[in-house]
Amino acid sequence: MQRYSGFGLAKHALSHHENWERQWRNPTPKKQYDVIIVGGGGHGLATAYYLAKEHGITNVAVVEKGWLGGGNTARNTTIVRSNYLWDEAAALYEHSMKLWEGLSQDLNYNVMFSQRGVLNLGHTLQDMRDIQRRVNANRLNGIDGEVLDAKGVQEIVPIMDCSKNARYPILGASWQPRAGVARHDAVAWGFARAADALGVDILQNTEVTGFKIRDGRVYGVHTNRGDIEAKTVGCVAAGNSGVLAKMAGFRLPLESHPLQALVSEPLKPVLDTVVMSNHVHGYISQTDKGDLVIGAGIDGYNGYGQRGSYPTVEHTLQAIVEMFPIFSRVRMNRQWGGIVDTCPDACPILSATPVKGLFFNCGWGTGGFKATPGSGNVFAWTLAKNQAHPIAAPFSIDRFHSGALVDEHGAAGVAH
Amino acid sequence: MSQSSNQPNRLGEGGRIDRARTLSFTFNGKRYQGHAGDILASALLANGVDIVNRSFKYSRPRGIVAAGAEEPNALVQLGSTEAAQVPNVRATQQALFEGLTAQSTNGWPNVQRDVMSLVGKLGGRFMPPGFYYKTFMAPASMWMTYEKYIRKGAGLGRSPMERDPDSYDHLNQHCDLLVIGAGPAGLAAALTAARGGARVILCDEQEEMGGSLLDSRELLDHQPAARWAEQVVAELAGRDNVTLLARTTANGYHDHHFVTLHERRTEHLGETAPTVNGYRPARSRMHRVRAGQVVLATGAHERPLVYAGNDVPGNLVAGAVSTYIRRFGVVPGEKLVLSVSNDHAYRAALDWDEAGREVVAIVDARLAPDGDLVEQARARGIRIIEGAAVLEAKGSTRVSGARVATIDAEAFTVTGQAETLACDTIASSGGYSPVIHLASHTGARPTWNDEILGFVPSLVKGVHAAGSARGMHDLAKGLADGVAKACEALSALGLSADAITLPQVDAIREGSGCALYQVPHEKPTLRAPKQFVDLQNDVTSAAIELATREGFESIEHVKRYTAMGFGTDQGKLGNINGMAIAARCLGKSIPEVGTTVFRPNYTPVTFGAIVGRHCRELFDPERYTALHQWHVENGAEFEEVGQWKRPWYFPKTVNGKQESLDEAVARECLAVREKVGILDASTLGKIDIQGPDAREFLGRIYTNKWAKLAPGRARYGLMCKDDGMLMDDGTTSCLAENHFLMTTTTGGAAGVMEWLELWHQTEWPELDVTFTSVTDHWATMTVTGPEARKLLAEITDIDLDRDAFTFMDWREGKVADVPARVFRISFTGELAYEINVQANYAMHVWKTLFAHGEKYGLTPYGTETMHVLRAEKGFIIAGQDTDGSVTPEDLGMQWAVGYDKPNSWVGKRALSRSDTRRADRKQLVGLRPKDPKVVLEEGAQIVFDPDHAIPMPMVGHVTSSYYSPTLGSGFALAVVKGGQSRMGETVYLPMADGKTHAAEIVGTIFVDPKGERQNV
Amino acid sequence: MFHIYCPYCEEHREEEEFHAKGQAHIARPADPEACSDEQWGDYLFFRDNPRGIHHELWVHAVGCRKFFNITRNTVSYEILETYKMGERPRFTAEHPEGKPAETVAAEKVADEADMVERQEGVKA
Amino acid sequence: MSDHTATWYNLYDARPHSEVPAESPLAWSYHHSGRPSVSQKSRVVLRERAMAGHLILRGGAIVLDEAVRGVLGFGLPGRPNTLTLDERGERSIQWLSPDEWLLIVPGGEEFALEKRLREALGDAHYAIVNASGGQTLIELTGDKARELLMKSTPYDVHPEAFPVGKGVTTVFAKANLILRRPTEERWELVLRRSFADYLYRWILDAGAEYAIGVEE
Repeated sequence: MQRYSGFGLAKHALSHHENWERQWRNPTPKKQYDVIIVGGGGHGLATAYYLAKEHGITNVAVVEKGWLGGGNTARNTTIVRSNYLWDEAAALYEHSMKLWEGLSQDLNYNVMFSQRGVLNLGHTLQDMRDIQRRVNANRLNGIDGEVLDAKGVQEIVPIMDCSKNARYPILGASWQPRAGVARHDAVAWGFARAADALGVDILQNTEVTGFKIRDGRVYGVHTNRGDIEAKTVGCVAAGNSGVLAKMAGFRLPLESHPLQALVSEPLKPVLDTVVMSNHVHGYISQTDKGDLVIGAGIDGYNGYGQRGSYPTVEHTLQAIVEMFPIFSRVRMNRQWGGIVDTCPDACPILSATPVKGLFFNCGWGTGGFKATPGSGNVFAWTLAKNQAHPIAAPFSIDRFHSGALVDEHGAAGVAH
Repeated sequence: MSQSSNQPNRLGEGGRIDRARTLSFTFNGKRYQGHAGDILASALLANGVDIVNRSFKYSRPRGIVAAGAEEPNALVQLGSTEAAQVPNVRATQQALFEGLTAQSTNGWPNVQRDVMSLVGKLGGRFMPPGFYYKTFMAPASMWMTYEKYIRKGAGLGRSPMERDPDSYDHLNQHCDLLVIGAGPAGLAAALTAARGGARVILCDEQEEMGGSLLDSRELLDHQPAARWAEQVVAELAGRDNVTLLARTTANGYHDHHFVTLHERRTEHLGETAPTVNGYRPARSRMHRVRAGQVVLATGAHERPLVYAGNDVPGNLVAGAVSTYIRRFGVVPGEKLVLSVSNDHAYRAALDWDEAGREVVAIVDARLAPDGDLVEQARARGIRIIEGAAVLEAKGSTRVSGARVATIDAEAFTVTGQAETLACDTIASSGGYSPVIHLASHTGARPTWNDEILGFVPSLVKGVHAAGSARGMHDLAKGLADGVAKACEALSALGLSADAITLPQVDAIREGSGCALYQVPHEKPTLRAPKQFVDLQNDVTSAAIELATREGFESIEHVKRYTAMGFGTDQGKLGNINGMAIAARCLGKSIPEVGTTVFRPNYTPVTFGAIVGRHCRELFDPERYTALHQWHVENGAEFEEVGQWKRPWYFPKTVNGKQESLDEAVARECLAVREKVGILDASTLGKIDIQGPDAREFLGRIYTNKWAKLAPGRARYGLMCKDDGMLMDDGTTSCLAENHFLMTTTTGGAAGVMEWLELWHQTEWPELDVTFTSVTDHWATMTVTGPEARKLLAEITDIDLDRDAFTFMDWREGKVADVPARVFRISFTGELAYEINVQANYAMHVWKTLFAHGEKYGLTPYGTETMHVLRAEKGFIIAGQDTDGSVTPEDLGMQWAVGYDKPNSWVGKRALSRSDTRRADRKQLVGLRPKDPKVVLEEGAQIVFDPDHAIPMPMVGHVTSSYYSPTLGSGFALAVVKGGQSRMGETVYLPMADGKTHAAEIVGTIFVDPKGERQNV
Repeated sequence: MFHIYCPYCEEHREEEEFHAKGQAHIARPADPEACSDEQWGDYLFFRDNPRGIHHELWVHAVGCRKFFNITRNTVSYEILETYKMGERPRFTAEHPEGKPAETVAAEKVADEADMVERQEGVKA
Repeated sequence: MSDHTATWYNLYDARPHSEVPAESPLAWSYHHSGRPSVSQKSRVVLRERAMAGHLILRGGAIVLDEAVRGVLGFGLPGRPNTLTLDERGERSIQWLSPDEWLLIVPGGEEFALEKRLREALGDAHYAIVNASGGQTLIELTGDKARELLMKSTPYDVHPEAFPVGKGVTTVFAKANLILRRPTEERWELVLRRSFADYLYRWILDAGAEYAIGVEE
């Protein structure tokens, strides 16, 4: 792999950029692999990368029906944080956070992980109780965080309306300084390039049309480019997980919903941190290009259309203008939707399935992007050892039968 | 033609402006003049302003390129005051008004001499697409510092820093037919449907309706096309069944023909809305339109050619030249070179020539062009260079020449020797792309059409594209298409319309165009001077080529890697060219590279317009009880509970100093425990339940038993979801054999009501029972404390004797002459009466209680005191002491679980799952801090071993915690793993300040454990 | 924003008046106590989540407050039909163009018999 | 009255019979937000019809219709989303759902009416709920009333879609209410008490453009 650096960039500039290598190959599918990953988004590519890097399993295919990183990786609001309430979820997201912190160097690809801090606002006394509970739990789990009052919030975000006149005055917030945002596309590309360099075949425009299953064991997949065999198959297909599960003959405790986001026109920097509010339903940050990136709520119905309902966008912008009245004259450039696969407890599934050798990594709901490296890392471990990684173990499908749910609705909320 | 004295490029006549009305405006601090009817862009061009902005990445000088929504460069910051600032206004879409103040969004110290341009010039080659992914990685700790500097270059315009002085609103519209675009096809469609009697809305984004007819050379019925447009608009305006919306952009096409139309109501009048009849109207208005059918008559955008130096001011798209000349009487230069691949663009040269300026040459990529316009140009003696194109524009701040040579478009090579033509303007045209954005919003993928060299929309049911919007650029055909599409649309609705008589078109014969996107250069693309594809984001042909070399092969990858199409113009000019370049690099056809997907908005929309009136005090409803006025007048501080404003506490002012929360609550608590207090409990949800099966229903929906509750009695009940987790609680009273009154938590009221209906309608429709919300009908006041009986006795005819009216009874009678139902229910542990009266009389009853209550020390208390008092008694609050993961058993409320009820009530089965049977579940307990002065933090986490290293195993948390003035100490409710079997054990609470509190696990009842006080 | 025909109000209303309530036709097991943990978990949480035709429960929350069913394509969002509680869909994954008329008629007869039985069962 | 009625249901007159001051749900709003006066320029006029009797009727249409006809002299509306009025337009019955109707009668009549209806209904499956304290009725008139409604509700208020005699429950701003059109010129809005102030403020804000006036 051609290493990237400032010096390298200068050298290429002198040769008119004519000698850059491909960032990943466009290989022909082999007949057989050790592991097939279905889904070439951030999580799938990360899984493949860690399989190769940490477990020496390089004979891996990532099968992607469209273009890599084209699903929710390309459609989210890029927030990365780990201040989850329950131990199980906190462990998973903090594992991910630690990987984020060295990711650009590990991948030799600048994913622009910007630890500018995340505020989760509280507008009611119950919000504040929940915030205190979560921050206390975070602290004892070794995750950074503090509880701020309205004055503390105002100091960090001077442009926000922290007055008592607001319809829902801001009473305080949780503040995780290590949290932030990253450049979403670069995460997929960085993992793809690094996985490819270790020998992983990334097969784009390759759609899985069925699973090869015999005696309750998977041994490959059917695709529009022919059959591909492997004794271990990991499905990492976010919104489309339910469709894949149906092909394999079982159901999942999932519903796929539209989740919308929108951006303003580029503005000169005005907001240097990430602000999220579950209560008034909106969250916002500003990219390095100047766009305000705004997350909307999830629509109540199932949808694979990558579109949601307009009132959801209205309510979101009402919340943003409630918090930031000065943005009233700013203009909204674009909106879009992703397909989020949500579990009843707002936590993911990292699990074996009724089919031996077939594993699913799904159900991330609104919180998938921040988990990308951690999810891939523990899922790779699980696939490599055919046994749940200790961090992944609580996220088995079995919990929906035993009742041992990890209810993160409070911490996940609308906000990611 | 002569020219206007102080506007060097203004023609003495022509155009649709009002020369009698001169308007002054300021751009980058300099004053200029324009005319009514101008847009800011035309006024700037009239004044010879070449550089209107600096580009985003390389800081190159940029001028006006287009005349409409597709303009990528001419973005300005509008506003003379801080509060009126609007970022990124497109000068081509901003009407000129007196006093308009605008600035370039980029350029420092100014747009003429910009320091950053040095960076662009010197560093440009070090900034290929994706360069930041490849650098700034070492050392890892430095990224935040690098980012700080990168961010300094971010953004175009700036956000205002003050509150918006304007308001916005919404108008919900419904129509049979929505016609978007008032050009020839749209006008024809709207007129057809209007005469057919349908409800029609016609909108157009421009200042004036008519679209291309306003600057057309063609005649309709032997008169200028604009005249026909005026006549049609006038007829439509006179019809009751038509809503005409000019200055209105259809910005988003949502499901089932819901379309949002953004109407700029005052932006042509001033930077803030002017006062009309003493009222300042909404600055802009969002029409939320539900249409039966929709005709998209959105026209087409001209595609510029991609050649070296095509971003230097003085490069325009050909159609814009015609628009400026014919609509605004402005010629944007002296000497024109026109580079084209089609006939239609010849209009620019003819208009230029007629304006009396020099057409240096028309450079046509085709070998033998022969349409009517070509012949007219030849007849005027204009030089036409065939089989050639402009390879490169010369000049830095304004075009100074055009290098022209013959080319082989298919082989992508320059075939001849280049010749440099001196000129100050280069106009180009590579063809016309239908405006398919709105159709694309519906999820329908557009398809490539080789004949028109563009994408045409795919259409979902009920959407019709007409005229240029589907590549039908011929005027006569476009008009007829509008009529046909209107008829089709109406017949789909079961309505009908007759075809209207269309005006006669004096046809202009046009030959076919050729495919040309990127013009070849003598040097390979990566070495040639920059050829811009997306001007706003500084994306060049070289960037696209490099992206494809690096493996970015899907057009979506190319766009994301280079940022092509991600600007505020969403690539209206550049996307197709970019796809063509990617296709060339990959050896594929354009449709093989992908399709182009557009998302709302078509053009950016002010947040305020989307928000409408739902802001400030109208952001969300505030719900008040019937006693709200009293609370306000008596100084209550309020708590948000759902949408309700509930009194939180009633601080008194003593010696000029207002009590703190703690002081007020301590006083209120003691008043209740020692004398009598009163709470407005009207917000509790109340549901009237009637029917022979009401009792059966309650037994299924609550965890506990209801079979034997007698009329006149009340009972506390728990409600679970079918996963066994508590969802709500409250008391339900038996009013009569088949008649119950259920109460719910304040926040849970609506959810419980829907929950009851869900089970009744979907699972047990055979049960004869009805539910009606009476939350608002009854006002509820809780009078509680040792003196409650004495106080109430003064104003009621109900027998309050302790044996006649026992705990958990309810009685009817009069309170303060008002019929009331009084419930002996206690949430404080004290003697308590909940008085329910019809809400219209509540204030009278409340005030009467106070009139009689003074001698008993009647004290109003709020939610905070209520919380303390109930916690002292171990009463839970659903949603505070529970969080959706707590069963009745976890709460130690087995007494409220009817294990032996005959039915499998909601939640029962789940209680026997393996996880709900675990012994170490978190269970509700009391906590008594070892240090009585300590009030534990709500949300504090509990550990067994305070010396354990981080991560510490947490075994629970504090759910409620207060200082109890009755106990004289802090106390808390908490959930602790296996807590119910750990009574007396010590747990620890390590806090953020480094202190660790110790507390003893105790029962949940802190005051009056035997419950004697409420039974007096 | 969807435009939804309420089968009780007998007219189209805006989506703002409705709430989606998940997959339709999920009947609570008749005897929950006889269910295994797995069966009970399946009832509570596991869903079809199809890409394409989906039967879903909605409530006309701001309106007549009645629950009813919608058959909707989850990709195009086209609503193929709405129908009352207790009725069966005409459009299904097997019959994307609609069931044959005789099938619909036969189902109706069966459903009515079922309903009578249920009512009488309660009375008895 | 059948024996059952008394023991099965709690029939209760919540209206005092002595002179007791009453406050409509808009009392606080008038006090706090004021009442802009009606003038020549007022193109929308708001008037509250406070303290009316509001009854919710539940049950089967045929049985209820018979009882209502017998008691009130006019029947239930036959179609969804419609209302019927007595000859003087003082009493109305509105369809709310297939088994639910709203009766609005002059204040003070509701208890006697409920009693008579219960007598007439005997053992039938039905329910009656008095909601008089929980809601109030306001009227909007004026040539811009319809446009004000268009600002506020997604429901189509065009005369073709909303003829005289129609009534619906729908979204209004961020609350919901009952919207009806008893006569050509008059729109009626039935507001829930706790939302009344919000809706009043909304209507004044949306109506400022039309110089809205509030009748005393």
